[in-house]
Amino acid sequence: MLTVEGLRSRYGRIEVLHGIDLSVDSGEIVTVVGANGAGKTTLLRCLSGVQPVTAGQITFRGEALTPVPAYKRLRRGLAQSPEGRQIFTNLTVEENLRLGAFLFNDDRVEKDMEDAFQMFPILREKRNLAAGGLSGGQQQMLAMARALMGRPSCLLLDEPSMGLAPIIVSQIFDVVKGLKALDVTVLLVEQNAFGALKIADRGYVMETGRITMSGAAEELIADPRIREAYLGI
Amino acid sequence: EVRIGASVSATGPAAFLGDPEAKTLEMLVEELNAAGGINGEEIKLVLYDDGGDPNKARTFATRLVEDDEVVAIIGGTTTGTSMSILSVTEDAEIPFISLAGAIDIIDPVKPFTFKTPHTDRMACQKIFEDMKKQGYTKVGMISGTDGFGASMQAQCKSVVGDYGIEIVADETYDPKDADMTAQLTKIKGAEGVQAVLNPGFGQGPSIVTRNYKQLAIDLPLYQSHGVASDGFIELAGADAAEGVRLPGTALLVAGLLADDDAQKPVVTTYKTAYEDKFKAPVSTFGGYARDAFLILTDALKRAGSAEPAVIRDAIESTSGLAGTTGTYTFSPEDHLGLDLSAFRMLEIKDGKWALVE
Amino acid sequence: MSDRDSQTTLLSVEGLGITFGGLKAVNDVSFQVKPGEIVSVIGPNGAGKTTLFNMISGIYQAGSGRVVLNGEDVTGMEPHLLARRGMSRTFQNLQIFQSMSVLDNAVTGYHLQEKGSILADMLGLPASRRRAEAAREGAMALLGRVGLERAAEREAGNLSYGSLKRLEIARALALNPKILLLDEPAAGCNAVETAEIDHLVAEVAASGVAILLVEHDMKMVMRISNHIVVLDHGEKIAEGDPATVSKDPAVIAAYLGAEHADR
Amino acid sequence: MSELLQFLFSGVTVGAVYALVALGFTLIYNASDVVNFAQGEFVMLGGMITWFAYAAGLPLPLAALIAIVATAALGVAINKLAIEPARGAPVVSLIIITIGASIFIQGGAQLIFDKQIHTFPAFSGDEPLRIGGATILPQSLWVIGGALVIFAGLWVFFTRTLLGRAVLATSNNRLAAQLVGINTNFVMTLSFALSAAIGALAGVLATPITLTAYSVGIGFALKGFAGAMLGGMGNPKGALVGGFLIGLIEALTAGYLSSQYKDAAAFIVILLVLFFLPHGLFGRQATQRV
Amino acid sequence: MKLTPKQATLLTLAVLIALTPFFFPSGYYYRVGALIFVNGLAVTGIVILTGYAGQISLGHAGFAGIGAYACALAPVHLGIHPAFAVVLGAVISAVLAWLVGRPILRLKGYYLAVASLGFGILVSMVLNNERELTGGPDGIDVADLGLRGLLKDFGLDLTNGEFWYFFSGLCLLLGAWLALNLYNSPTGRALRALHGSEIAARTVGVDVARMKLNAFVVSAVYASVSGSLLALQNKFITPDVAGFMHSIEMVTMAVLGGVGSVLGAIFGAGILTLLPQVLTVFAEYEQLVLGLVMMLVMIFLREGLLPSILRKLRGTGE
Ligand SMILES: Nc1ncnc2c1ncn2[C@@H]1O[C@H](COP(=O)(O)OP(=O)(O)OP(=O)(O)O)[C@@H](O)[C@H]1O
Ligand SMILES: Nc1ncnc2c1ncn2[C@@H]1O[C@H](COP(=O)(O)OP(=O)(O)OP(=O)(O)O)[C@@H](O)[C@H]1O
Ligand SMILES: CC(C)C[C@H](N)C(=O)O
Ligand SMILES: [Mg+2]
Ligand SMILES: [Mg+2]
Repeated sequence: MLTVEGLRSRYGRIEVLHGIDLSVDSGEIVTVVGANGAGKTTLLRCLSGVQPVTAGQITFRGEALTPVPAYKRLRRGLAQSPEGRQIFTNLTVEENLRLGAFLFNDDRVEKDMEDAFQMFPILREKRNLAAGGLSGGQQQMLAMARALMGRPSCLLLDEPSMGLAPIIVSQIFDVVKGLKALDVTVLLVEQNAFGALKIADRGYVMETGRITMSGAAEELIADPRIREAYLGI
Repeated sequence: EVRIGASVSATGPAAFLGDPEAKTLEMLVEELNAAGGINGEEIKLVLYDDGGDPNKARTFATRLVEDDEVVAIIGGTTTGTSMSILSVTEDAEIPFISLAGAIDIIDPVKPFTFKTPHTDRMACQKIFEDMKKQGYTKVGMISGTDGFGASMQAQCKSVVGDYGIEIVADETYDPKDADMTAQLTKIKGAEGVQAVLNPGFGQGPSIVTRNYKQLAIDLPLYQSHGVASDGFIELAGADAAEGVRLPGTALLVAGLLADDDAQKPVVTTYKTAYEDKFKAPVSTFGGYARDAFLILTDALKRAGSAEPAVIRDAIESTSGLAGTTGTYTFSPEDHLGLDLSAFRMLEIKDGKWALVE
Repeated sequence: MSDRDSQTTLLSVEGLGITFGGLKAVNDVSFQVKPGEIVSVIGPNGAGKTTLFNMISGIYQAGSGRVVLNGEDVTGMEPHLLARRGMSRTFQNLQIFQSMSVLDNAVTGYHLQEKGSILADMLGLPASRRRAEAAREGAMALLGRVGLERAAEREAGNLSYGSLKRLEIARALALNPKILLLDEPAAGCNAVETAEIDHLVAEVAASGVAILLVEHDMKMVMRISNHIVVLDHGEKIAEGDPATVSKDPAVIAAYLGAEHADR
Repeated sequence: MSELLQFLFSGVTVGAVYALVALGFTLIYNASDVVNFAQGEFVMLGGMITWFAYAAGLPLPLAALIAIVATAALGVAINKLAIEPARGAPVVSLIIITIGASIFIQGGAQLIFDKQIHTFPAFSGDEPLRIGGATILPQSLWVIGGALVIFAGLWVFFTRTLLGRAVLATSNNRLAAQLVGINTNFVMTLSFALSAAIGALAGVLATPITLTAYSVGIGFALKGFAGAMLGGMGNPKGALVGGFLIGLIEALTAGYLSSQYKDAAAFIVILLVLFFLPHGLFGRQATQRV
Repeated sequence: MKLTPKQATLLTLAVLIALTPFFFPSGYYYRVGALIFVNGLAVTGIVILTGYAGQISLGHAGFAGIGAYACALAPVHLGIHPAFAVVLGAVISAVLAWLVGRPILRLKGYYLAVASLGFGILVSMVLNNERELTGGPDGIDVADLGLRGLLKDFGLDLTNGEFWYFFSGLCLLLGAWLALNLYNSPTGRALRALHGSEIAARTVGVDVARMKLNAFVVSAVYASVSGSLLALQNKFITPDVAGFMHSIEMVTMAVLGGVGSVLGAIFGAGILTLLPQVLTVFAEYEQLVLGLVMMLVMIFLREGLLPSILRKLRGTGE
């Protein structure tokens, strides 16, 4: 579904991704873990097209993605819930969600919005309030819900559990797991590596801009190096 | 080669004035050189556009004096730029002929500074003279807040008493304003007002004139020489401008001048040449530049030297030189060289300028 | 765990409340913090934790109630005046001086110690230079403590999210506070990084600084808190030591979820 | 009484012009947070191009249409050639770009056209309408009507259409806007085209009253900016009310106090309003949680 | 020995000021140089206000006007020496900046811009309208500073142009030195911090309102002194000095050159002062070219001319 080969990217003169190879199969949940500053966010930004790629290939459903501008990638089925939430603070919660479905103008928009409210009831309560007034966790929920409004076939999640209450964290992981049934592919970046690996099929470990380890999720959880460096067990 | 310097406001708020000035100077130099120059020497005009900014004007004056080494400078479209230039030329002792209105430029007389337009004080006098003749004793004033308007407003207020006239309403407007009905309504309501005077140039007076008609004020309206060009009639609308009076120059009524009028040939030649070349009507302001150039070249011819002091002396001995504005006679005590007779009272009749007897 | 009653109170929150367009974001919340103590505020998303912090630190005007710091009523006092009285904080939504270097970010934490008059600073008087130098050294040491010494000269805006969180902590510590408010310091950090922050916080508390902590990482909260206040819908629903609170059914229902109840 | 009415007429006439300029500001501002200081030049072009085409013998409506379309095209060009390539630059840099564009357009206009003052006939004649002892020109009604129509259009656009919200989204968070599939470049282009067209329309409607010349842009930009800020930048309602208010304050001050200090009165009112409402009359403070 | 950025800036400036006259073909170049320095001084104030503290003012020409008219009026009406008039102007500007700044600095971004614009317009309106006192739009003469005569008595005979070149250059050096000291000082850092995040600055103890006011007052003094120098140099001044266009010009110079750095902003002042002089050759196209240059610089060198060029030379960043 999604393959990345030899991906390099830089901020100014400083290269932060030094050749990433990675692939996600259709319907799979794949997680990327790594320390602060490893380059996880940069990787996702490259995939959604808001970060220039200096070398390498991104292929999505058999097509080269690199030349496609960011705003067209959602049309291809690629949605992102970005780091820092990036909601439209001056617009209402409902407007945020509607803009999430900017590409669509059909009855399903209402239904998807209803689903989103089902998933995060607090958003329904706040639907007519400026999103900037939401609490941190509520904004995180909104970012996730908005990404889902885009009806992605592949969802890029950058630390979706950040700032969420434990109850909601498990709920989010349940949602992600549930996406599998809907045939949505997920690339999940998480600091909650334990939780992420538990729901993922496979995982990659990233260190300073390189993939240093990869494998099935159960293997990684069992790997002592991972347990020590990322799971703190 | 004789170098003549010029700094005018070909752009900026006074571009309306400076643009024809610049064009006139360029045209005249071309003509003169084609005719063999002065005493066989070619004229080189170094022309700068100061954009109406006195600070820039001063820099250009310095540049003309120090770098371009000109023998004399024409310019200063506005009073502000003229004052800036003259402090440089006076220091450097180089003749300067200003194109601006204010009396301060040549009063008190400065050794190297001259000017061609009548002073705003003279315009006031001319207008009040006419008002007095009509028997008006109470008038309203509405002036632009630009240099020209403000200066004329002040001059008029200082001479008005001499004519037994009282100013019963004194309003102003910003040159960029789009509507003056509020001020005019106030003037209209002033006790006993018999006529209205509007010192200003640019678009303001046109709008005043239109608003005047809109409010159906049936008092006589006097404008200043600041609007003396055909453009004014067009902008204000012939209808609204009908009956407006102002002190103008021979240039506007070239066709109406008596054949024995000394200014007639000068005025006609300039008008034809300018209008042929630029496809635009002449204006009084281009005429000021025309006169300045004439005065200077005339003096250069007589001086036969590039020595600034000699040129200055030659200008001071100019006598009976007919220009578009009037007939100039300078002296060491008089650096304006015009008297009230240079002004002609004009009135707009049937959309055209006409002489008031 | 120290005996909570034996010490004098440093911060006392008394009946604090605020509303936003009809919503009681925080309602009648009271608790106390003593020097050297770590008090955690937990609760569901939108419970009012950050809002509570914002009132205590003078960013929001409290609608009702009082904040007493060191015996002084500081309700509604400007943040910079609270800083002078020893209060310092970090933010859930990062507040970084983006275009300044990482080091300069940390040095601003020393503002109160180094500041002089603008004239002295413009003239570059030796006293003003000396203070600046001292601040710089202190800041460098703090960057070391949060593991950012190698990034000192980088432009702060270029750091990754997790690094910025730690930079905020360093800057807050630079104030040499009596009480430190941390809003989700471990968000965006993995388990190992969280443990590092744990140690840092415990260390700071051990030096006598009172700590008020908002955090969703329950392992961290349970590990280091002396006392926990639980908010839900702006109200305090429980309070006590970690063991008590984690067994409280209301807390489990509202916040922890069944998963945690098992342990 | 008729005096007061006359002052009010004067105020709304001028105010409508300011309001139109202020409305022009809102679009670009809402799409990019940039106050486009070249907005006044659009007004100038509306007037100058119409005059030019009219003087060349075209019928007035056609001349006006040409002016509006040409100005809109210029707006697009500015966005494509100057704003888009500078993406990511700080807002002050973008402002300087718009100031540069303004100087550039002025420089071009004085070359292509001339430096004289011009006008063209009013749409419905010059015969003033008499109402309660005061008079107003039919053209004033055109300008006032224009301002109201544009306001209504923008109001519907921003509150009722998804595209309008996409414009707001673009300025609020360009990154996120792209992520939800908004072509932010297109949104910017559209905003510039519409803003320029609104500006040109203002020029077309106002020129028979205000006259035009290559240099009138700055004056319009300044007053329009002041009006927009008074009302609250970005809000069409604010632009409308702010523009009219400034016109009225000027007229009433000129009528009852001092015509010399009427501009001062406008700015003093702005300062007072901002003192109590730091985001203008209708502006809202952006909610930014920490 | 490696120079600190501050030393490098001052040295560059000093060398430029001292050495360029050797290449001047005529006295006119001294005049242009002096204008650059006078503008550079005003722009240095903008660097403190906008570059450091991030506050935009579109009314700083108002302070330049106060400085200029202090030199025109005080010697005549109060009988004080022009040199003291400069100080008086600076004091009045500072007091006024303090009074005006307190309410308006609470405003942000464009709202601050429009409020400061209003202030500038009020000042220029008073200068224009109070004809009796200020001479109105036509301007007013300014007394001679007299320093040149004094130098002459000491055997240093400079032309007017030369004197103003070196004197303004010296003033600029002093102004730049003060501004550079500020940059890395606690106050400077606090200013830059509140630029980044007001809330964070407040919580680390920065009295944001006072700091902004400090920056506003200091930059007003810079503008005032610049206006004074201009008036004394020209010996004649009009209200244009306080006009809106002059305010815009100051900000443009600073941003074009690089508002974050003193040398950059002065560089910007140099470019924008020189450009019209160079462009006189094609006067017709002057505005066209000026506008184009402004756009191109901001598009391709968005941090401003100097910082972008230096960055390219050093080879860091994009
Ligand atoms: N805008 C930027 N400019 C320059 N460098 C940047 C920028 N953003 C990130 N970096 C650098 O790129 C590297 C990777 O950052 P990235 O944000 O991708 O890390 P991350 O793995 O997502 O970290 P975290 O877990 O903290 O979010 C870091 O060294 C960071 O400092
Ligand atoms: N400025 C504001 N405007 C409107 N509502 C607000 C504002 N600030 C807070 N709220 C509301 O108050 C409630 C409490 O928010 P707060 O940010 O304090 O929650 P929190 O406990 O910190 O949540 P989280 O764990 O998600 O960070 C939320 O429902 C939020 O929407
Ligand atoms: C009408 C002219 C005499 C105006 C003059 N050039 C001035 O502005 O002073
Ligand atoms: Mg990240
Ligand atoms: Mg919170």
